[in-house]
Amino acid sequence: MPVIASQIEDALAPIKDGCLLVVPREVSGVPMAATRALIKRGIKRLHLVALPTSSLQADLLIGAGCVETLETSAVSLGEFGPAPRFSEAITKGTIRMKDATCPALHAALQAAEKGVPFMPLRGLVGSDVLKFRKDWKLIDSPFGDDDPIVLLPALKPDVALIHAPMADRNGNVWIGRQRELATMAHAAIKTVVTVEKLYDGILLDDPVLAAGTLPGFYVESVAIAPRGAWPLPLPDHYAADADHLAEYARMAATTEGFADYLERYVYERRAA
Amino acid sequence: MPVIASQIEDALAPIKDGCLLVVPREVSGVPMAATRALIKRGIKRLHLVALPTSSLQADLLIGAGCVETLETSAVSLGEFGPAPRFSEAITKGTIRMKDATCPALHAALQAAEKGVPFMPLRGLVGSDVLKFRKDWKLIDSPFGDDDPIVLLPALKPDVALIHAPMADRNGNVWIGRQRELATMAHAAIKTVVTVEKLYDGILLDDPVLAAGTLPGFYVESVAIAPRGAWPLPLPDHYAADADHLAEYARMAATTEGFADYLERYVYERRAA
Amino acid sequence: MNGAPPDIRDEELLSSVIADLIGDSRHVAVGNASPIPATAALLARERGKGKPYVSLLQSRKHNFFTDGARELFDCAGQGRIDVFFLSGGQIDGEGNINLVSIGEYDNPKVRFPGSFGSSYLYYVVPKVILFRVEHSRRTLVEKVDFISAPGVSAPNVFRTGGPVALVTNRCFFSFDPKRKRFRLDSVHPEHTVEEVIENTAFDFDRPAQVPTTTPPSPATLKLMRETVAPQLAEVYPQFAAQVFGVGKTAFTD
Amino acid sequence: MNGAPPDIRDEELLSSVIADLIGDSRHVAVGNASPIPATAALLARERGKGKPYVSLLQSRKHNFFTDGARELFDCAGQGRIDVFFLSGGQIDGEGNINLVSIGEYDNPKVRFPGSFGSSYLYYVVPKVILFRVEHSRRTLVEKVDFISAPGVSAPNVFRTGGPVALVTNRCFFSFDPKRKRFRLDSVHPEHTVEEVIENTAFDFDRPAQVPTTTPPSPATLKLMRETVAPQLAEVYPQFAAQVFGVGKTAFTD
Repeated sequence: MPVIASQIEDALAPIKDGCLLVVPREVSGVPMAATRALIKRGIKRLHLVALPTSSLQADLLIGAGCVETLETSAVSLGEFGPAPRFSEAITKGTIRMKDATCPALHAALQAAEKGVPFMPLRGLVGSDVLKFRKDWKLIDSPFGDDDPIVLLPALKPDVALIHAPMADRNGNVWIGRQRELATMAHAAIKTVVTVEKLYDGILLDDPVLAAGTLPGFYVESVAIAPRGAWPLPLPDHYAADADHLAEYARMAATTEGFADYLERYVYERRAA
Repeated sequence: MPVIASQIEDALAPIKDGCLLVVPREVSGVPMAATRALIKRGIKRLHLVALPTSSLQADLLIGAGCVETLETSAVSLGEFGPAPRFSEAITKGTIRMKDATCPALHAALQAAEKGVPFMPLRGLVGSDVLKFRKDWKLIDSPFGDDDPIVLLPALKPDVALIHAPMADRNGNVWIGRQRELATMAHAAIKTVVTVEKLYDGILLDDPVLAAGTLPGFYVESVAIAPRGAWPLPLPDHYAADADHLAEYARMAATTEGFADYLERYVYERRAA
Repeated sequence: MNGAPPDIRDEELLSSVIADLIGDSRHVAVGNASPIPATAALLARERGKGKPYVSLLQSRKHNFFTDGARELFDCAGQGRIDVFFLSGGQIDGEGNINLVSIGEYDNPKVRFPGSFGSSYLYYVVPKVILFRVEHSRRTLVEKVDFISAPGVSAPNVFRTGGPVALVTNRCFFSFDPKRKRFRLDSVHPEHTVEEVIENTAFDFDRPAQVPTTTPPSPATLKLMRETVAPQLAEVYPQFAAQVFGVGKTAFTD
Repeated sequence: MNGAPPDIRDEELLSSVIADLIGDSRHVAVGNASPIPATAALLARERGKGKPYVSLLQSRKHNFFTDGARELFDCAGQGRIDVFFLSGGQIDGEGNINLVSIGEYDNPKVRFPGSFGSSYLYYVVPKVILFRVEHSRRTLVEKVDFISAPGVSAPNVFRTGGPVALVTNRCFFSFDPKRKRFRLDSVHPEHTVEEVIENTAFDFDRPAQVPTTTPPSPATLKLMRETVAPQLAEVYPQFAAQVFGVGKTAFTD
């Protein structure tokens, strides 16, 4: 049975230095409270996969020196501009980048979900994304006639880290429409979850809730983290904190400003 | 926008003679009222795909002479014994059989869902299921070292036919946990739906219902068919009619008995 | 031979044997039309106080899957299903199973329902328990007419699973994939080794002294009849009524 | 030249041009960080009385997807997405787009966010509309430094989609995949052909007389400002406030 941890730090124990960690896109319920706790713990050498893109989360982890390899399709603060720590890490060469395209990451995770060694994907032929991914293969489709197609190796994370509206005491997690969270959990060896609250009942007992539930047998640990996606949004629950994101964009524009941000919001956590 | 048909026959118009029709397994909400209507209409030469197995539905369609090719992993009446019309059709050679295994059908539909020409699958190597499927290919995995793996061509149905608890006036359909119904609709060119009832509102407006909803833009037509899965079960709504299934098993054991069954329950429809 | 108490039914003995085989597992899945394995799995869960997870594919109550009918297979591919059950119209001495037909595939004499998920699950579930109540030369054959799934594979074939045992109404065989052979581990009460040999068309290994299968204890029988049987009635009402006398209720799924 | 009424903003003109391009489609999808295409798509839907379906990837209200973040891509692979929008840090005269970096890939001078879904969607969405507000020799280059997705592909490459047009703050180009070239279709009010040539680093076709882009009608403007802008504010609050003066509301998603 999954552990229902009383401290977020305890729930995060399966996330070790150097592990292959998959996290969801910026609007799917990003475990930001957990991300701050990992930075505080001083996690190192992550192979971070953002499915399929990221914003604040990847930028923070990169800036704080937690990331060795980043695999994603884009990192951006959206309306608040480029992701400054990401951009600097790439131009200075301090992280290893594996550029992808969104459906390739989805397909590679689905390959792990299905226990197959690879998945084919259309597109990509003739792009430099393909050219720089030596781990992807271009073959002649066995079903085509001189029809090149890309094969992506399965991507099997050590841990999937997600945030969701609620979980029950059996570790079942209600994820709603954010079904990529289920694919992440299916694909990963272990899944760590933070939730807004505990549901008083068993989610699988209600057919309507069950339709949006990740079964507990995929889940390693759960911690309660109210507003755990802040300052990013949690779909159908709260919007992004635009003022805070603008403040981040300003502060993270310089190394010093970013250090101040960490001090204020990650190590000290003065605001929320 | 999907047509909300007042007559089940109108909703079934997209299902033409000779089409590639995919239907769900015996416990997922089988459109039995629609199946009886198709037999009454005299549909012919179906390429029927049962995802991944079938019971009464396939047996009825076969017995009534509607099926030219059957592609599935098994047809059985479960506790009520073998499927007599299926068994006879195979031993007499009156239908063409494409034997599969459950995950192969799921994967082939997912290939169509993803717009890729094929999907790999483990297992199968050395089986006679593979031996008799000339349309499946065995290749050396490009990621392995002398590692044979099967590739399944995408299976893109002309029509998916499903039954579900409810739909709204925009043609959104609540399918709950029966997510293979979504895959069928994604994979098929057109989707025809019968439902127990109309939902008074928009399913996508409620985040909890939305999690179990197939969006209307995949749907061609919807008809209301209360107890439309009878005598098969509709999950969370009603159980199978065991007495009726036992009666079917008895009657369908002979050609004459099956003809009587059709007369009584399909052409005349005296009971329900 | 120790005679079994006369009030133990074959189905109860087999369920008890299979429950012991399940042992300390995390997740046991049971496919279609498998009432005895379902009984065994629910029994194992009752004894394990909720462990293993048991997924009965045709059930609503005993089913943790929420990603549709494919989730069992995906889950098995991920290595998360530890135990599964398969049967066969024919089973042969190398562990090959036939769920398709007897005679030529293109012109069969007898047609069975079909391979279901066997052509995949047999390869990727570590502990596949074969069960076939009818133990005869008709069912336990020298060589199957159609291989739905092979008992063993060449070394270069990806295979993390396969058969570990075969349970019938007469006896309990274990399977040795290296030798590609079954071994007679025990004979059920009131049955004999000679009878097993006579009714089995394939050759198998056996110790000099073949033990008798341990019948279910009174506590196990009580658990099966009083706690498991009513749960089973949701999915197998006919079986539950026939074996355990659980009345058909006006159950609504 | 017809001068546009002085109260039409660039963003409104571009949105109107793009809305016309969308035309009679079934399903228009808009990706991340694309406020002008989002405005155009919502405008097209208002004019079409609910048709086309519009999916704004970052929105909850304008999003019909229930199968997670992969559904857009699966849906495009099924041929169900008719129109999509892409931009580029660089776009070249053969329609190649670069969303990754300037300089050597392994040692870039400038890094952009990344390719997003472009390396797939550019191949499978029939009508991809390129937009890049900043029209300069820095953005419209002779050859991109990194190909996130190519404008055209060899005949043996599976390709059901690609670029149909490029809209900038100065003009509107159409794209001819056979000639692998853009064609200057119209120049926006208050801009000139000479200015377009001067600010474009790639060569392009053009008719002898280049027409002026038709500005949005008063009815279109009214629809955009009064009906579309408030919808837009959910996903692009900054943009909606800046362009349309829609106040930030205490919106909760």
